[in-house]
Amino acid sequence: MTRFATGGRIDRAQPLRFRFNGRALHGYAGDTLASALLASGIHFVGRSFKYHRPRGIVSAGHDEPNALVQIAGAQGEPNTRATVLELTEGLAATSQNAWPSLAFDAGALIDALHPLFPAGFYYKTMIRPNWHVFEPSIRRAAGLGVAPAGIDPDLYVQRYAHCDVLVVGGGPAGLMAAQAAAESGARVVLADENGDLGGTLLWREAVAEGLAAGAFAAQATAQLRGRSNVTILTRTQATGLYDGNYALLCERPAAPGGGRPALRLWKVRARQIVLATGLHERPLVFPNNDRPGILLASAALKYRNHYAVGVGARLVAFINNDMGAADALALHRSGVTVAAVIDIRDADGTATGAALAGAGIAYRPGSVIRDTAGRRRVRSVQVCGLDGGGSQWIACDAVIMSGGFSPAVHLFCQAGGKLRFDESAAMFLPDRAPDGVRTAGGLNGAFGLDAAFAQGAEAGAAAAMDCGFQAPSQRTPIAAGKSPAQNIAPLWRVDVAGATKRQWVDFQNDVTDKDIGLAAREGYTSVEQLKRYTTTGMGTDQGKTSNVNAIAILGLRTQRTPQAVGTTTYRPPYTPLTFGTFAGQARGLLQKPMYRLPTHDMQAQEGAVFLEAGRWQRPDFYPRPGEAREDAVRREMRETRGGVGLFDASSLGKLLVSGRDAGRFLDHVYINRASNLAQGRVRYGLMASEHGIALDDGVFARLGEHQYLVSPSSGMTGAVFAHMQEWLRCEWPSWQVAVQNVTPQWATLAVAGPKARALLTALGTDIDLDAKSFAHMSFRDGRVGAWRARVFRVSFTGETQFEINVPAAFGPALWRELRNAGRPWNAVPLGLEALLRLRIEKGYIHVGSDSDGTTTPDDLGFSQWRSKDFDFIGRRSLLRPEAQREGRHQLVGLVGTDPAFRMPVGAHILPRIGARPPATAQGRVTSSCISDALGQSVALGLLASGRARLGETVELYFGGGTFQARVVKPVFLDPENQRLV
Amino acid sequence: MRGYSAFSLLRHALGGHAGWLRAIPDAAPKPAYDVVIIGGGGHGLATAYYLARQAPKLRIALVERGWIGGGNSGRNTTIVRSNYLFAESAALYEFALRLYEGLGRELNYNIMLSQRGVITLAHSHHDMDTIARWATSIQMQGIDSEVLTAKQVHAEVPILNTAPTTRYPVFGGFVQRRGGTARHDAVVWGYARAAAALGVDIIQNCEVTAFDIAAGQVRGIETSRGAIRAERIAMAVAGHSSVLAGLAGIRMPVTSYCLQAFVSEPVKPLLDTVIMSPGTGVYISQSDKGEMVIGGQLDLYPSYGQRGSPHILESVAAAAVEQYPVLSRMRMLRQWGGIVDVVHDSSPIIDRTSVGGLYINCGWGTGGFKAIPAGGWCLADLVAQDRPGDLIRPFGFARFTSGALVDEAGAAGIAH
Amino acid sequence: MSDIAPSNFSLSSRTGGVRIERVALGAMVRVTLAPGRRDIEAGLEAAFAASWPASPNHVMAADPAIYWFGPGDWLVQTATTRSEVVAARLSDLIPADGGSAVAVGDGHVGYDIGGRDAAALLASACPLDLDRFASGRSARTLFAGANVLLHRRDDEAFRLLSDRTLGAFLQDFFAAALREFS
Amino acid sequence: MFLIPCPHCGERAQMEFSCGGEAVIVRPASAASDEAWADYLFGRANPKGWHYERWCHVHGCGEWFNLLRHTVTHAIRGPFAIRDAAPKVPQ
Repeated sequence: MTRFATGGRIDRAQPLRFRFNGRALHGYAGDTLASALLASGIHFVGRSFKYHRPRGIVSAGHDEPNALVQIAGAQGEPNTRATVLELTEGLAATSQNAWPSLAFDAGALIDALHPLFPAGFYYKTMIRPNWHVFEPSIRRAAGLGVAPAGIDPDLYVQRYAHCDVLVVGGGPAGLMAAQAAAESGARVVLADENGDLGGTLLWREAVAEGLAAGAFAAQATAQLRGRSNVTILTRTQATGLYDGNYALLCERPAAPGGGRPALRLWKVRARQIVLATGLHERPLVFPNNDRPGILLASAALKYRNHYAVGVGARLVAFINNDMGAADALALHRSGVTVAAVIDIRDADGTATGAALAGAGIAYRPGSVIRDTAGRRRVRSVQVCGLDGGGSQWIACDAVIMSGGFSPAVHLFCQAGGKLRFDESAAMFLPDRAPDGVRTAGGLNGAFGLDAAFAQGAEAGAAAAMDCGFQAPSQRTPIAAGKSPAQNIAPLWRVDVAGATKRQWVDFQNDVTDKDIGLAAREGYTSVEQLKRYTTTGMGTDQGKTSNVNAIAILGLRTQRTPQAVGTTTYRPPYTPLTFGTFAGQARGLLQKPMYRLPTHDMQAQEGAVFLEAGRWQRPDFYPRPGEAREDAVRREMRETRGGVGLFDASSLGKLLVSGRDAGRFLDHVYINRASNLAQGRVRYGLMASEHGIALDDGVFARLGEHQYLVSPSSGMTGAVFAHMQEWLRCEWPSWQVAVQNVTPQWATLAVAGPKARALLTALGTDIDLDAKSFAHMSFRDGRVGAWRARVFRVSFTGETQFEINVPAAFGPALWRELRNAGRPWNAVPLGLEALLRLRIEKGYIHVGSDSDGTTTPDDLGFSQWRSKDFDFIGRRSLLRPEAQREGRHQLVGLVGTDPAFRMPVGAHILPRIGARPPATAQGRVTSSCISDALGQSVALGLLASGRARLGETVELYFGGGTFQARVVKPVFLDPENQRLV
Repeated sequence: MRGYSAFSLLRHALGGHAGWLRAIPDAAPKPAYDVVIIGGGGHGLATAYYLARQAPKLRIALVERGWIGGGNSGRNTTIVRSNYLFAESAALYEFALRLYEGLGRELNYNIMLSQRGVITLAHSHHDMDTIARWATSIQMQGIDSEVLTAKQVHAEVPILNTAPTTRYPVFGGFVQRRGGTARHDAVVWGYARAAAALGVDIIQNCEVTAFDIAAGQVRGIETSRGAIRAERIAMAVAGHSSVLAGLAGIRMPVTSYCLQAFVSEPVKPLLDTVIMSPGTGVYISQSDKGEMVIGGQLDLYPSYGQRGSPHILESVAAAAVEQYPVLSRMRMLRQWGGIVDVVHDSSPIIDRTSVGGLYINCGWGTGGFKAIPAGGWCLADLVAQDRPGDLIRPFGFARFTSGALVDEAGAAGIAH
Repeated sequence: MSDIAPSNFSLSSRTGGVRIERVALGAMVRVTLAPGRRDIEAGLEAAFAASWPASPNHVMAADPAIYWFGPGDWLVQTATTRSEVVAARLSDLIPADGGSAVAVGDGHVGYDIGGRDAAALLASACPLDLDRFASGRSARTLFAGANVLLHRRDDEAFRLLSDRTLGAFLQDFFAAALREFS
Repeated sequence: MFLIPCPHCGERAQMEFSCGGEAVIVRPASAASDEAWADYLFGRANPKGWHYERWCHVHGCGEWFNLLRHTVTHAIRGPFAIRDAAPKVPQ
């Protein structure tokens, strides 16, 4: 019988069935998997990472190094700590790192050969012939659990929160801190990892203000819940503290499913933070201290009082401080028999002995455990004096140990806090706190309620005052007996005659004191080097139970104090949290914002295949039944050249540049002039970065004397707007220019092709479309169909093209009208790919395809800037030697010798015909297509001194093969611009 | 180097491993050396090793402010590759990769070079064009690289998201099979052990506080452990290059940023290659221990604080989950930040400085680890010859005045 | 009016804690002034008197509603007048050499988010401190990574404005965010 | 994620801002030497400590302004107008 009939915080009215390694077991609501397993007499739950040693449950919280289990199913997960996993009906868990079974694990062979596998053995061997020979088997052997396949069914959400005072930890100190801060009127958030506030109040016997600790916690909780300025987050683990008192908290809402989130990530911005994160008990390091059944004293007491579970029928306690002795005594009194207490301290000067003897517990001061026995569960321990004498085996079925305590300083250090090692308390304590962070209770090394209450209240009040709130009325300190003293005599490892067996420091990663000795001997003496070389503290528990022991032992081996050795850097997260938590709702298309065209739905009805280009969803092509992409694209090109094509060009940017200095400003933004453009006219413009690199191209129109409409390319609108604003605000703040991005206001529908004018006439417009009165590169305002519109005559297709701008909401209707009016000429929707190829035939560049971050305007054939004597953006860079250098790669056209072979983009131009890689490339193909209009295979490319090599035939390399092409001017179709009339 | 082997392991096992020699010696500074190398990271230690090997007569010291390997050498995501776009870069990184390929045996230290392949993903047709260019350019250098179709990528990386609704569809990619990972600490320790064996004094916890410069020539350094005289001093202090060079009155074309990375809890093998996604900035691999190692974008403000912004971490993690849904229920174990020095063109600087006898190796940005052997070899050669060799000539200070940048970032959009 | 995102968009959580509705914004005019044109700003303040937002991040919620958008940058919205009329009236006050006033009503989408969980829903993806965001305040900020203007109309009523091109994205995100509250 | 004080909007989350790098770098006239131009384009103080830099409230009001920020602790002084010279560095 390991479950007590009464007591504990479990709900005996709610029995739960679960399976562990296939075995049917049961527990109660309120159990963790670990407490339910212990209640069934099971300690042996897993195998260690390296030696595959049998391992049992060590702790009762998130610091657990051993009890990691695999949860099955779609909502399963690897490496779950059984000590924090709430038991649920039908839960199925299995052990990890054991094959074929937990009891009989082939990997255990490693343990037999352990002398061959000291810390870092892999750095010294498997060097020849090379690592690849050994790596696959190492990989298979490594790794703990198995990542679940399939799509995660759970819902994850996030929530920003802001408060004056964030209190982390709802134990005695945290409760008081929250109360004190709340009384002053501050906005308070109190976070605690457990389902109920109270921390140790819930399972350590104590009395506060005449109430049992549990009742007191309930009362304090009720008072807090009554306050409107307090947000209580239970079941919430603080995982990270970042700059600016920004905290990440992970909440496990009760009863998830049914649309309710499984996890909620709180992003809390606090002006002040009070940390009351308590302490972790430390294991003792002694020979064979890793057997199942050997666990922390405080854990055994928590299992007894919180879960009504006895961890054994006959316990031996091994301690070096009074807290452990008190826990052993409490256990014994509560019905968990403690046969003996082994205390490394001499009896003199401690009341411990008397108290234990009085309870009928054999007390052995000045003694240590020199060895333990029991393969799958500890069976007995060998006790001896510090001189190695008086050896004696004591039978037991569990060992509880208390090696002192380590304050949970992790969050404190993440925030930038500094630590000091207190020799008398044998712990690293908060020393210098970062701005806006306070500590209270166990985190400060305080034992006992009165200190926790007092420190909590003081920290909470001070934090509120730092936020500008009035100090709460002096409250009478809460009566709760005198704090006990720890009286610790640290024992970092058992160093007595005959203590030959391995003594584990890091259970999960199988690091022993010998490993630390080896690392020290070989010179890995920095604590970070020790960690990396031995892997101590690098397990899923991040060394919560082992780090301080490792630091102290390294100190012993290198004649340094723990202070001198120092700690490793504490990094978030405090406890591991799933990546799904970070993703939250940002799944699939919700990852980040994406823009849609005004006529998106119409394009979908047209059968468009969409793709994302520069954050826009745009039609790539419009396949007809049985049509592949390439076929559809070439058909769209043909039908546009032969008749008329329609496309939604609304993604083209529209920046309204107004003000007295607008023209002057654009003269500085573009490499060519804007200020001499006539009103009503449109001009092509190319802008360079300050480094002289082609940044973007597009057109700009002059709307009025002081107003221009600038149209950057689709993906670049935001960047160009930002570019303009930065130069205006930072470099030319006195210039009178206002820039406004009005892109979303307009639907821009383009009509391109020899029949474009006819289509617009059919649709009906009061604009005179005659080429003489409405020339290419100009715009008109007027009525088109039923709408007032602004029509631009520009072209990216090389065809006569009208771009009709109407308020975005009218876009769909206008599209419908255009389709109807276009019937006589079989007007087709034109996809992005066809558009990008039409412009190739015409030799229009596409910045980002035909150029990259190294291409200058001159490389692309634009030298207008040379006529500008003033200092536009990028000009000075264009005067540097490199930009003037002979042999720069210049834009050229390429005509393939095989008209049916599309020259692949990325093909590189060989130094001479017949040359083969490795060779210095002369250039490359930047964009290409098969031109049905010309019956040729054409491409744009960059070629060294290209403009001087027209007519030359070059050989190109791609994918192991080569082909040839003739170098021509970068325009293939209609060089005389007849089609643009 | 010798001394490490399965046999020696067995022999020492019988002796309880009590007989192992010190691998990482800790020397005390002497008053004078021929050459002092500042920075006990991979580049500095490799410099010490190759210099000692090339010029056995030189008295060489390496000073490290903290502990060796404590900087970016111990914070990176351990990726090695040489698939760079420009011939100048490819030559340098390929030299590094070739040295890596023999390094474990040369140093007699298992650096766990795992040439599992590095796949670069394309998430659009335009990306595919970029990648076709990239892969071909590398082939033109005579370096291995092949373009993969979407089908081939998914076959090699089954955990990629194939849902039609994914924000990051995979259109294909390209792979450098010889790329992969190496154990970063082992590279540091291996070089340190080998350099020490060649007589280099490796001095830890020794911070440089000033340079002794007279008539434009460096004479020595002041350190937290006293003055050290040397006529030739080489700096390799990634992240803090501006600060150290500043002590010598040199203004650098460098900005320091924080780059974040994180690892998951260890799980059984899921991913046997290294995957980079320039489009989303996410790069990922699985360590031999089973941890998924993930890196992302820079925090784009100057920083020496080794903590990045959580919202950057969040967006990288979210993008990673979107690309690899299996991560959703896996836990992040540890996150950290490293300070990288970034040059406008994302290419390194290895050159003499305006101070005689003072040399620098910096500006590797987010990609320093993969270059360690070459960075060390070239800096050693520069110190020995006092003039830049062919490999590093394009990577000098002169490019900033001439404009002849090696703009990997501008051309390829990413340079991890 | 057909649209990139259903204009009749309306969602409520089953518990009724939050309700999201697409609103017709009517006419909108964006006023942008060149830096240093205090003279024009003064003219506008005079013309609109009390209804011109004196300080940043405020909105005068009468008709016309006038949002402070940024330095020298305002958004004027009215349900009762056509945007051309408003634009014309403003243009009279703004000399062409000093700035612009143009209709932008078609460039925006607007959503009313109301109910006791309205603030919580916004807080799921907006970094603004909504406890310190009083009625009558407005702010340009981020929601789900999108640039938005948020306006608190009263305790449990917010209006969110964004680019029309983001309407579909925002509505999909609202739907996802709402799951938490139903 | 630290807070940044916008001159108009007050303290807002850093994610609403973009950093424009070192402030008040004087742009040389086009007559400048290649060396002077290179220093303008590439030379940066990049201090470990207080840094005078410019930021834009890009996801807010759009304003550009200067800050004094400590590059290790991210402590911040300011905001300052874009043309203001660097203030005294705090002790």
